[in-house]
Amino acid sequence: MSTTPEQQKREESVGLMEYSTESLVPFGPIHPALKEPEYFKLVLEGERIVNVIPRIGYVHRGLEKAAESRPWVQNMYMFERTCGICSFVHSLCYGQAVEELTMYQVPRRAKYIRTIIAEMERIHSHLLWVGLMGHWAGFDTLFMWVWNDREVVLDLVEAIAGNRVHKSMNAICGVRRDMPENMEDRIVERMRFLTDRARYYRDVIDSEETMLKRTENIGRVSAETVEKLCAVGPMARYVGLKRDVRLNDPYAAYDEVPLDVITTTQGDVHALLRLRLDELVVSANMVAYAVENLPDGPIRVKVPPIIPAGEHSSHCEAPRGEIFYFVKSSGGRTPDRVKSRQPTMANIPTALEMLKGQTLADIPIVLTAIDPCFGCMDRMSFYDTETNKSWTWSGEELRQYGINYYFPERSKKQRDLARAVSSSTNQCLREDF
Amino acid sequence: MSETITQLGKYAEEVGTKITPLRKNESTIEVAQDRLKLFVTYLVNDVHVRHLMTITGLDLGQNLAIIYNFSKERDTIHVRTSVPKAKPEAASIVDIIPGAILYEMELHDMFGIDFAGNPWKDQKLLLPDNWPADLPPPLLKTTKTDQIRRRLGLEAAKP
Amino acid sequence: MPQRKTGAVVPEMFRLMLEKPTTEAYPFKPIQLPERFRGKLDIDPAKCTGCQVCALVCPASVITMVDLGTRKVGDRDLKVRRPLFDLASCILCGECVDNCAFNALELTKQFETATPNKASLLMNKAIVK
Amino acid sequence: MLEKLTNWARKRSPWVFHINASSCNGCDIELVASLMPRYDIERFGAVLVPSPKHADVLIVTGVVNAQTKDRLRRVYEQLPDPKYVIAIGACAATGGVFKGCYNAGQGIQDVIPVDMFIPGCPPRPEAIMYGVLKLLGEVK
Repeated sequence: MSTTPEQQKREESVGLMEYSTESLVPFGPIHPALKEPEYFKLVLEGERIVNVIPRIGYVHRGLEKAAESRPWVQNMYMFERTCGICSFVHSLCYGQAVEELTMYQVPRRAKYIRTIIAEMERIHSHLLWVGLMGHWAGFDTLFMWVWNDREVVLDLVEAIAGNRVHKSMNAICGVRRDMPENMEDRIVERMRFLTDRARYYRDVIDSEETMLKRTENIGRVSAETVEKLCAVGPMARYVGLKRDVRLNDPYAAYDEVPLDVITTTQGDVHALLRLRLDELVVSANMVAYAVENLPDGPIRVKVPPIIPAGEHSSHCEAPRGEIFYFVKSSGGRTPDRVKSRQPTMANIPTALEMLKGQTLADIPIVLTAIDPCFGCMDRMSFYDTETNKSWTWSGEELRQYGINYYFPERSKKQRDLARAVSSSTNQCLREDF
Repeated sequence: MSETITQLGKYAEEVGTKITPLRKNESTIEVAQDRLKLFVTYLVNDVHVRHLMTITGLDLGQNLAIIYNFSKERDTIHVRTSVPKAKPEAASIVDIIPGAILYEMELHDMFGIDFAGNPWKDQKLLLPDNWPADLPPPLLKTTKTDQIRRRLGLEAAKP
Repeated sequence: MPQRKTGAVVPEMFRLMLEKPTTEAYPFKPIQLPERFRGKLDIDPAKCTGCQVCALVCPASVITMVDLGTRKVGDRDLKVRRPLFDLASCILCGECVDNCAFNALELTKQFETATPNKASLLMNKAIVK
Repeated sequence: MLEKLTNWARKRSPWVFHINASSCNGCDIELVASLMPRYDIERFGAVLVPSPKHADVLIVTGVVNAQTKDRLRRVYEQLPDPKYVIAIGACAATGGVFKGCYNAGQGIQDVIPVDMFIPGCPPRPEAIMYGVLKLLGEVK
């Protein structure tokens, strides 16, 4: 990289030669199209990311404090609304921790219904994620198809629970609604359909060049690193760690429903795609099995509003990984302390590790790959340490940039842009924008 | 009782503490703060309990309890230690388990516990940028929600 | 492993072209809602006794009890209270419906509740006689 | 009414910018779902744009916390006039279930003026579509 006399003078005055190639890229937090704000400070060396510093908390609302002043049952509805994608499993995990304290047994039928809803949630979450991966890779056909198939499972959820997103199905020691009558055939039929679709998408991502080019060999991390960083869920399974709460510490009806834990050692973003689609097939089979073998009996045990004193923890496998709740009661109407840990929190260190060494164009792919609450990559603002000049890219522009980086033949104008940018100097970037 | 718990129980006796079962797969071990790092090293290297689920903080009045929630296969192991509220300083375990970094930052935000050795300990993780420096950490029992809301400017002006 | 190529989705694209469109006709035609759909909360003022159980169980503090003076029952003065619903913050969980001993509350199938005026989401049906 | 409404909608093509002011994602995915083939709000010209500077309508989801408050106001100021704001969900209207949490505001109308509230937790895609169309009906 050639430097102008002016730049050299600057470098000398700063005394750091590296500064000519390193630039700081604030990433986030407000993003136009989707999802939760998050902020990452990226240190780039030309085109490569060398370091990432996270700043989360844009969605911090203070639930753990609020839980201390609300009754046990009301907390369940509040924790359910921690996240709109894996909402059921939050209330399930909180509920299980409280149930341990009450010493009441959850009826077997309730456990099966919980399993059915939790697995349906996994199917919907994985489909949502596959679609988004398609979107960020510049493959919008897949995005539209997958989200259309997602409506299938949402319709079933709505028929059972009455709402598409927040199911409000859980009660302490049971579920609030029974399965509707005469739904078995419909559910099994729809699950077969989803299984076929998942197998088809699996073929598509394995053969379609658009997808392969963007995902293969991206985001490689070694298994040891992942284990040390305590990643959970698919993020641990894609490097071959068999870390799944459903298998390790079965809750609800997972000890009775046939479960197949998928792991792969391929260890890149493409592996995550295949892994999640395979898991989807497993989940669909589990739902079909649970519906066909649903035991009879009560669905709920009435529990007094005062929960005995004690401490307990519970962990569950959410679509993105393990979630953990710790509950402490002092024998009152409200909890003494509730601690919740979401899977994205556990996966962020791994995501940072995955980002290192990637190019700017891969940021959306890698950050979506951990299945965060996904919008974080939607708005970037660039800050150039040389000129103190900053500019911003929206997520859509970043997506375009990523597509052009990999498919420069798509348009002449954008090819020029891609070439200019991939020559990896801040100088070029600055001239273009 | 699983092999892991038996092995841990023996070690716990050696260092002068004991393992208390909470339920079938859940147990708690009390460890003094100055022995914690040694214990976690033992846990990771010798018993192969490598998955740190999270670190939980508890306000116990005079003391703050720090619970390291580990899991290995079926077992959940809570390693419990405490620091005085007046001097909330603890040793960071980031050099043993790098995945603990965000959890320690979270506890720093929520309880004001200072983890010596955490490279990012002075950064805010969850609390807003305009969090007043003189406001006590939010999850202490003495901190009132209304007080925080007023200071953060979230309480709408009363009509 | 299938062969790598671009345009692997083209056959499926043609197949989908022959299927009927997936897009719903809403808002030109009403939609089919499932039986259990949880829509806007409604109250039957005739059945409500003002026991305030709904106000106690509501997670989103939607319900406040309004004092409507007193009523003479025998030789005692009983306070008359009726619930006021702030439907703007209703999270449609149905906890109040489950807990109402008099079946006065109901989650209807109405979902077209968008309004420019937040005050119009206050439901005082039970108060105005 | 409906016919008039859709006529207006057809005449105009509202460009929408979505901002998540610490929402739980529930309303966000329903908003995205309403853009998907099944509901297809793009029939009415509503397009999600990536920059507030291109948008006519600002869609806000979620409670506003101390961290997103100023950012929301800044995004709102970047919208060219005439601008309209739609608040989706119970949280955006009043704080919903998070009312009283230490880092949750009491709805976005404390920060920016709101033209349309779509209550629900979360509202169905049809409800979002109804709200957007109603807003378009009231414009002019």
